[in-house]
Amino acid sequence: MTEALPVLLVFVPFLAGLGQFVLGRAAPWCQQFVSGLNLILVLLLSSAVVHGDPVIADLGGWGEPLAIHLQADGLAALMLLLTAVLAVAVSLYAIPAFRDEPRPAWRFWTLWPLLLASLNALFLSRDLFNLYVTLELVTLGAIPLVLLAGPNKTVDAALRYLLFALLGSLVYLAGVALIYAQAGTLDLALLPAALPEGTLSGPLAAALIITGVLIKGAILPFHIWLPAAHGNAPAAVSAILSALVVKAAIYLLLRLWTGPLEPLVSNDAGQLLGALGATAILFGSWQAFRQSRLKLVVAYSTVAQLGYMLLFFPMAVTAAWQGAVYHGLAHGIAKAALFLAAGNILYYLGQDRLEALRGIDRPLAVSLLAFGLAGVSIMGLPPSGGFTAKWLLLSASLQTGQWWWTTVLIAGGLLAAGYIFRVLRLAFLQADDATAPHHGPVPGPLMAWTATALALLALALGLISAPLLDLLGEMPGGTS
Amino acid sequence: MTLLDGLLALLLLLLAGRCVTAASLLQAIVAFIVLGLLLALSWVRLEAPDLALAEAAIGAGLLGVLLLGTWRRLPAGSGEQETPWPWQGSAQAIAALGCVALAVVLALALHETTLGPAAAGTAALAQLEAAGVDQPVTAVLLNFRAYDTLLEMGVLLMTLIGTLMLRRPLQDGALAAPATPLPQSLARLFLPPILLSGLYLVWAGAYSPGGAFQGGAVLAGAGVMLALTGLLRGSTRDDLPLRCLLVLGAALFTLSGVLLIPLTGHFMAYPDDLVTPLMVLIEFSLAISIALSLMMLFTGTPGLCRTRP
Amino acid sequence: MIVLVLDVACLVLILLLGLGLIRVIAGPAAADRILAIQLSGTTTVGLLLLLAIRLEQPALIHAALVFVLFAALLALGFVYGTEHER
Amino acid sequence: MTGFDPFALAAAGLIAFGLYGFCVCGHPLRRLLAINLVGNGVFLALILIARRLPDGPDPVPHAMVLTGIVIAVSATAFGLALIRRQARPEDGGND
Amino acid sequence: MSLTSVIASLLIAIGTGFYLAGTVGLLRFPDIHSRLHALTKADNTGLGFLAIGVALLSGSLRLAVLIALVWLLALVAASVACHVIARYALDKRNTDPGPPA
Repeated sequence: MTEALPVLLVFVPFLAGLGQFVLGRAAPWCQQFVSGLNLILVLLLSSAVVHGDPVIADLGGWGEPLAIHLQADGLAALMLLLTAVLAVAVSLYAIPAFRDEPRPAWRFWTLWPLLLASLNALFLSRDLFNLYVTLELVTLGAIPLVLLAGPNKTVDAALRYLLFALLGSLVYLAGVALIYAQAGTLDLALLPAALPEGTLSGPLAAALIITGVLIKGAILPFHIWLPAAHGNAPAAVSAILSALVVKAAIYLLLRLWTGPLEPLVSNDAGQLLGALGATAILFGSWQAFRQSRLKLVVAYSTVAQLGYMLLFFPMAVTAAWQGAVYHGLAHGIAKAALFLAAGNILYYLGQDRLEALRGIDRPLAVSLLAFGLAGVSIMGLPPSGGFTAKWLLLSASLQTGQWWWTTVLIAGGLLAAGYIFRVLRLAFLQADDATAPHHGPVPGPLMAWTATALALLALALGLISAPLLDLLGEMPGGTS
Repeated sequence: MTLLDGLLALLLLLLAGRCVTAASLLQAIVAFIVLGLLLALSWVRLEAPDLALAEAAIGAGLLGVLLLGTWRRLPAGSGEQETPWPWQGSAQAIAALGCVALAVVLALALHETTLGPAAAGTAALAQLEAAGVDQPVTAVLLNFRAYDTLLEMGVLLMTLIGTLMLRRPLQDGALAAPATPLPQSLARLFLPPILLSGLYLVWAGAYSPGGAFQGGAVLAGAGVMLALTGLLRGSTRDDLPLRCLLVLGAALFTLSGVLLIPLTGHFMAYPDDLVTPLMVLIEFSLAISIALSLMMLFTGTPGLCRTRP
Repeated sequence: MIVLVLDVACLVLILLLGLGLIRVIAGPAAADRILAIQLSGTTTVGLLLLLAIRLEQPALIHAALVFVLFAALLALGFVYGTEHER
Repeated sequence: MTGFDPFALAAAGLIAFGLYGFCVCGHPLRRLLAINLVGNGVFLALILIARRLPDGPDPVPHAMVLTGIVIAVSATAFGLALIRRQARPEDGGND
Repeated sequence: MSLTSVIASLLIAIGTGFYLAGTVGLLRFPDIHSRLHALTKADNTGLGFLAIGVALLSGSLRLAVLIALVWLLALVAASVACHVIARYALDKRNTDPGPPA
């Protein structure tokens, strides 16, 4: 029975997307059903994973070197859980958000289940080439979603996103080709044993794969496509993109680094990735602090927060592993809450320039609450999930004697506090009557409370970390 | 023949360099198209006639038509080699150096890996009997690694939706029908043989080079020919049958994979006595969806209709 | 003997392909470049026919058929574009 | 192996030229072409890799290439639609 | 060496010769319309001779028919292509860079 779960997780939303496409008009309720079912399936899968071995499905039954396998281990289950929770929230949020626009709504309700299926497929895949296909699926599902905010406004961002994403996946594919040339298989589980040592193509393949994933994941030198795309998309889409789509690339990096690439990469490469992450944290936070539009603040915050997950690579101990993954979870939920709250503000104001935020504390009290609570997790204050994640990373840095990452963690937290409080301060300022602009409708309770629920969940993640870390388990192949 | 290979490789490199450095955009596009032709020839030399077919039809053919069509709609003079930024000279030099280094390392790596194990490939060839088709590539695509192909159909559908979102309102009467009747009448004349050869390629995929993608691309080419000569045009009305055909391949593929689980115990596994008819059915439905998707990626409209004479 | 003839013919054709590239590069008009594509297409078709015999892969004749179709489409696509969008 | 396979050089060269083009070209259509060059280089490399089996070419890389071509072309077609839209944004039609 | 292969070799040689003439013409002729003229030489005649030679060597009727189909289709395709290119060149008389506005 449990073998069917991974298959269902991919194909229930996939078929739902196809059905929605054929239907030709928006049917939001169908998606609520699908995301609910998805959550139930993921919970079943997680309970199966936590009680025993990974759940594996052999597609086509052709056996090991040839067939594609779907596999759910602790890491995959956690990412699936994150996806499922966010899918429920975002699907609910999108009902009112897309209510007034019939045609974009149809596209959203078609693309979103397809993207959900793609994300599930990516987290479940155990095959290097299949991962390439799912990476493409995820980005090519995400880019049309960005366009939903209006093609004229978003075409530049979408084009830049597409160019980088395509380049990234082809660089990744080049690495995959070299790996196949050496190992003769694409199965992640067989690769570590099948890769010969001491070749030139091994490290080259690893470098190509890592570079490709970094481009897809918008890590610092390749981050330039991210703010425009995430900052201009509709709020529900921005939440998906920041919380899940870029994270999928980092997830892949974690998975490959601790799996097939482990014999190929050196400690220096880990330090390099850590340095990239640290630079991303400082640079992204600083940029977030300097932006004048709310959604760009949140988007640059994503650039920064992705950096924390890279701090795993130089340390590579179980505490760092748990910290990085937990940071992915906490950031995913908190960032989705931030984007949904920002979307509410944009919905009300019709724009998101920071000066315009004055005096919105009264009509948008709930959304601002969500923004503030999610901000707590982004800053890494207790008792939030962000705090737990940073605490784990901190202890890993002390454990490995690499104290310099501690300073980065602290500086990143302070900068995050800076840009979150900058927004909140403006929002609670009194509006001067002269500047009171034309306001749109106050977002409905569904829009306000989904954001708040996510923010509360981000806080609660700090309190319920034990079962989740239990599900994740030790670092694969790790000694400590 | 080694000399032939060497010449082909040399020409490939020349054209690639030209494509990157050409002064005008059209030159770059033309270099790219000719590169596609030569690439297809190289693949013939490298024992990959299926892929040569695919590259000729999709990579050089359809993509070339799309590139030229896009070029025509760009404002005059766009895409010229831009005036360099002040720092660009040194940046270019650094990029060039980096890429040369990468090329050397890549070539060495590729050279090094010319001998090695290929467990998956050996397994694929060994199990070919059970796959229901005789052509190894088709067997991998539709059976051994059918999941990849299915997800690829998802990619096709999502890019199609994205392309349709970028559509501008159609202007009636803006159709620039060819000024001469020759292309139209010849297109009418040659539609049946092209359609036939497309269908033949789909059918032949089971035992010789060809398959859903190549055949679908030829069928799409026939459609593009009709659109280019003005016999067929895009319309704003998207209708249910068309949408059904667009998802036909993916839907049939998924459903047959799911519904047969009770019989086989595995997702996307096919029982022995059904495998060949199923493969053919899936191949044809995939080809229809692929042909329509590629065609609509070309017209960029949600619907198609015949032009009234 | 016949293999030699085929090989030499293939070599000559590929050299001619290379020569035709001069027109691709030199232009001068856009139509010249498209003409060069046409010539490359026809040469490739000839090469494919020769290779089909030389490598004993009759399937290459299908490939030649596909090439013919798309070479014509390229010319049509260049001249007419997808005009009806705008 | 006696000498270098010329196609190995060509594959490496295509990838390198493509990356170079992506770095130095500003126009999105040129970047798209450069990306397709990288793709073609990778596909050529995969086909070279497929030739190692003694009995006939390895079908797995061939299937990978076919999948890759279709993905690359559909993504490129989408990119071209974006470029057309970007070049003439004033035509309205926000749907 | 049989008579068929001698004839086939001869035909292939002639076909290649026409290709050579066509390519040289494309390179040397002064204007677009005379270049078109050169191109049709290669297209129709060169490919024709080559096709007959290859068909002789193929030794099977099915393949010979297929090769004939290729040649016929190539004839039509080339004439359509050259026709529209010639009209285009007449209409626009445009020089290289920049697509027509």
